[in-house]
Amino acid sequence: MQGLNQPATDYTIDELMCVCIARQIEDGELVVQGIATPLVVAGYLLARLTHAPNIAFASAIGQTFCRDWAPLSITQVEALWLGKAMGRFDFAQAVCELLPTYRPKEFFRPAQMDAQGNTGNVVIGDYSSPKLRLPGCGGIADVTAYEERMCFYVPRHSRVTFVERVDFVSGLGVGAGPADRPATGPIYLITDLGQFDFANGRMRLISVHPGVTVEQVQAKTGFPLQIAPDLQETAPPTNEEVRLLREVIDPLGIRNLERLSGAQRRAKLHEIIEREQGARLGKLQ
Amino acid sequence: MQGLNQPATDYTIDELMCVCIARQIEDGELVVQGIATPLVVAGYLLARLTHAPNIAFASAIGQTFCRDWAPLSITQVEALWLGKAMGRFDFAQAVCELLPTYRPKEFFRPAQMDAQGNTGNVVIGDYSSPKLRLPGCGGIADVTAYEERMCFYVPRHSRVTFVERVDFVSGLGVGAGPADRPATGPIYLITDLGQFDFANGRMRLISVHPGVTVEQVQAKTGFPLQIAPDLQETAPPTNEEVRLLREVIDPLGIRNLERLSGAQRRAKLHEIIEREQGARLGKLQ
Amino acid sequence: MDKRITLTEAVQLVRPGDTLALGGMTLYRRPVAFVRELIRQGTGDLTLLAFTAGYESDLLVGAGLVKRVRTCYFGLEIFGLAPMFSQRVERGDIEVVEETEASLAFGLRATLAGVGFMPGQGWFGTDLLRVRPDVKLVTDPYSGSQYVAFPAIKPDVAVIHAPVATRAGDVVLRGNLAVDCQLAMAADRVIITAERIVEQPDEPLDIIGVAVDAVVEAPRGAAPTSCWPDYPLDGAEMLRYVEACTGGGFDAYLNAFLDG
Amino acid sequence: MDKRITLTEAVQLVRPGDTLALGGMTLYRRPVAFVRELIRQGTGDLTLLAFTAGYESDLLVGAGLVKRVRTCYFGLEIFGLAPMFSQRVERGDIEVVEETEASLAFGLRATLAGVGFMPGQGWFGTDLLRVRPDVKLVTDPYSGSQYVAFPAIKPDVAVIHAPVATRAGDVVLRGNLAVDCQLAMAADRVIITAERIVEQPDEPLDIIGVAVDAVVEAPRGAAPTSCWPDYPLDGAEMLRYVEACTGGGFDAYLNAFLDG
Repeated sequence: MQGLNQPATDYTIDELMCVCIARQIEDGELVVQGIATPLVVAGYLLARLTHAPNIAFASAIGQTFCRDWAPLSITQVEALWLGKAMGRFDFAQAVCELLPTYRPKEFFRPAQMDAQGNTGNVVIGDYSSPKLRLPGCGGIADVTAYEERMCFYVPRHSRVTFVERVDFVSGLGVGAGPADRPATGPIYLITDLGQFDFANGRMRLISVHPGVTVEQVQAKTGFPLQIAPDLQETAPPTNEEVRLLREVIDPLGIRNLERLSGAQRRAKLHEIIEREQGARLGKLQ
Repeated sequence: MQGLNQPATDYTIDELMCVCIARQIEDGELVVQGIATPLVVAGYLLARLTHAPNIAFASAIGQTFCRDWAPLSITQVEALWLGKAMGRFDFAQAVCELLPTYRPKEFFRPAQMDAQGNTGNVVIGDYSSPKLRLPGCGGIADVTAYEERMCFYVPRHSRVTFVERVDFVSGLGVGAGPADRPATGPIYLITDLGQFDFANGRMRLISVHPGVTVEQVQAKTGFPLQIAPDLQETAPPTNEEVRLLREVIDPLGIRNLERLSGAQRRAKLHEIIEREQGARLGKLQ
Repeated sequence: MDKRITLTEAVQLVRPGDTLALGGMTLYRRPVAFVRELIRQGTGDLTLLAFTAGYESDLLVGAGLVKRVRTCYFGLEIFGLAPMFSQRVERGDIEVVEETEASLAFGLRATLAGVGFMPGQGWFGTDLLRVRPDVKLVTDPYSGSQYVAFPAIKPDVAVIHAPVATRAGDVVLRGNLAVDCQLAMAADRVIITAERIVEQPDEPLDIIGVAVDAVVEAPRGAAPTSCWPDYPLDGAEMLRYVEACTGGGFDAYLNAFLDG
Repeated sequence: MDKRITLTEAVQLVRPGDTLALGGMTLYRRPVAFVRELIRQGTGDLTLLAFTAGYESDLLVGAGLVKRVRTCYFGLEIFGLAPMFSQRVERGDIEVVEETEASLAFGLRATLAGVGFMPGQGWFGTDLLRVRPDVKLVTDPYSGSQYVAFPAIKPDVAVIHAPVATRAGDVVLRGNLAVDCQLAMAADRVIITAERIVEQPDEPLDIIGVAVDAVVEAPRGAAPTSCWPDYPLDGAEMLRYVEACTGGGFDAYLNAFLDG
């Protein structure tokens, strides 16, 4: 049997991303979950169950504070966010007061991002006749104006996301915004290929995931990449981290949905929802 | 035995004021109690127990909604406002949202008032070296800007309160404020001498309390009074109203404190607090 | 103070051309029963206002009753894009008034405070200002900094589904409040659909009757979205909806929905 | 994440010249134990900020530690004027920065939103603007109307008494919130004094630990003001205070208070 804290050899890329997210969390922090971001929550919970037992959670769904947790779920999220809430607020308070004041850590998923970290979540293509209408930017246009520790994640690194020019900017990159209070832009980005910072004001590769080459990352990025002089290979998960993710935090594999699209995602959703329903009916009996 | 709905012959002036306040309340309204205004609360409760069973209460102390009620108290107000609260808010929500939106009915007590209904609750005398520093205006300077149904009450009608010129205006009278949204000013005023409106833009006597003459009211008012052409005598309380006030709503006579000052008020306070403490200890045993 | 009316009557409080605000959050506590009756009655030309818009709003858009959408997120969470919304915007069939969390929250707060705007830190430097030329800037008289002046937002009608309400319109929402309390305060007409109507709620109120014009008893009135803890999100139904629309079957889905 | 310290240590977080915000409302849930220790340590030159100021604030003013007061109400409710406040203002010994409910509430909200001001309907036409020349106007870019731009308010320290807190600074206030949550969010340093410290509160939180720097266990720390439902307002003590001051006996009262 392998040691708990030994590097795992059997892990998937979504698990590595969760681990990287977890490593960004400091104990005692307030962390926020946006809409439909199970990969991020799995990372938060991994931090909660390892090095950061004192973090507090807030979620867009529910608008509560929690210190307790529950395994990932699709149809039962309210059992956690409302059922185990320690305090409650509303979204106006969240937006107008809590977010600008507490500056909680949150990981946002951009539909497009340029080298400076400007992001777009409104449309792909020309705004007036878009190729693809997206859900919208939620609060990214608001938060990037003041947040100095913006974190992003991209489950599928490609030239669809990383573009020379964002079609419709709905999140501020480095130095954007009003002259007297320019935006910091992102400080951290994790994708399925590597980790990035924006230390020089442009997206910079600081580690490649095991088995990924710099050339592969560059090929999937629509602008010239900066490479950190001390480029690392991303440290793999430990055996215990993989076990926690698979057995404790997310037995249904919900975290992986963000890596899938179209028919693949729907097939996985069918499977998860059936299992959740089964578990619920089992509990009711 | 006298009929319940017959005019009472045995009543005090504070009771008549409570009855007049109660008559201003419509069923279903939201009414608000300010700080240290027992005369007003007694009036609200009288309305609640007679013609307006569906009113909702909010109170500066507690910042809650209540539909239930309890007899007047000095040291046990939280038992009602917090213990029986149906919903809770905070004072920022109250000021920034609830008051300007719901425009609840409230009765304010001015330290000074002029003929146009401008009021002062900050100082008596010159601001920079005041004769008397008062607690402050709370929110009167805010609410008079938009409230179109401002009600006031004055427990002791005198030239100290009704002045030619308010020393420091902290509440807007008729037509004061910005040109594009002039204040309505008060619509109703009750004192221990009579009832008033501001129908012509100036304080106007519309009823004198039984036994009070117009000349007496004018003598105690520091500016020429307008008199309504159809001046009435204030209808006295009914026997039932007096009974409710004395036996049900305010057995300790807290409502009368606002009519007293100095040593008299302190003596009455001693008596009330001893009785409240006795009742509480009795309950605990 | 009995404000109960039927669902049919409640829908008649919405007039063609209204700005209609729907309560709840993404796939949770949405006024689906109300939307069903609204589509049956066919009241159209609506501006749809929602903090986040989901299944219920996509049905309204697909049914052709919406000419304009104001929201900061229109989608089905992990189930993907809102298919009819994305399709109709791509076709140019509906107008989008781009909003963000801050423009909606500050805009509603401005209405509640009785002022024309509230200043916020966001938006500056994004393309939002380009497609919202109606949104203006304001200068902080203290620092000289410029902020976006988020304009006041006032819905004509707000419809909010609640687990518990009284006849008088006192409402318990239990959380996941989104901006429901603000919508109920800001709207001209406020309709509550409720799982059950009780004499005296034993939980804290979120909305008081003073704000409410009509109360409709509507058991399972949020399904297939959730009404916690009475029933959870019906994930299978969300999938069924997405798959129907993916296959071009929105109309058939809608017909079956209206028979439901 | 254990933020517990002693009352003596907590008072050392206040520095001469600070803007000190006190939580609670008039005669309810005021941080009296903290005020006692503050007077003992003699930290002065303070700007006292309170939504409403009562007994606890009058002691601070009487003790000579306050150079400036910011509040919309300073008094003892039905017990009358705050004797030392009124006396010291009449003598010209302390400065008053006139506030109202709106200037305090919008001013705190401005700080929390990260902007320099919030616009409100009030004040225009009153003498408040005359004695607050620092308060400026702002023009609504939509209607052209002028509003008062209530400036952002940021306390250096906020001290709030709570019935229940955890070591990590999660706090239950139970109502009569005044602007305590806003003060805890806006202040640089936040001190909670609590009747009791528990592992896990079984009531909804009002303030989360993220906002809190220090937690002090202080049973009966609000007395003689109330801490509902643990103990009520001590009305007899309020009378004793008023009568002492009326007879010129503040100093004797204060000495006895400090021995308490």
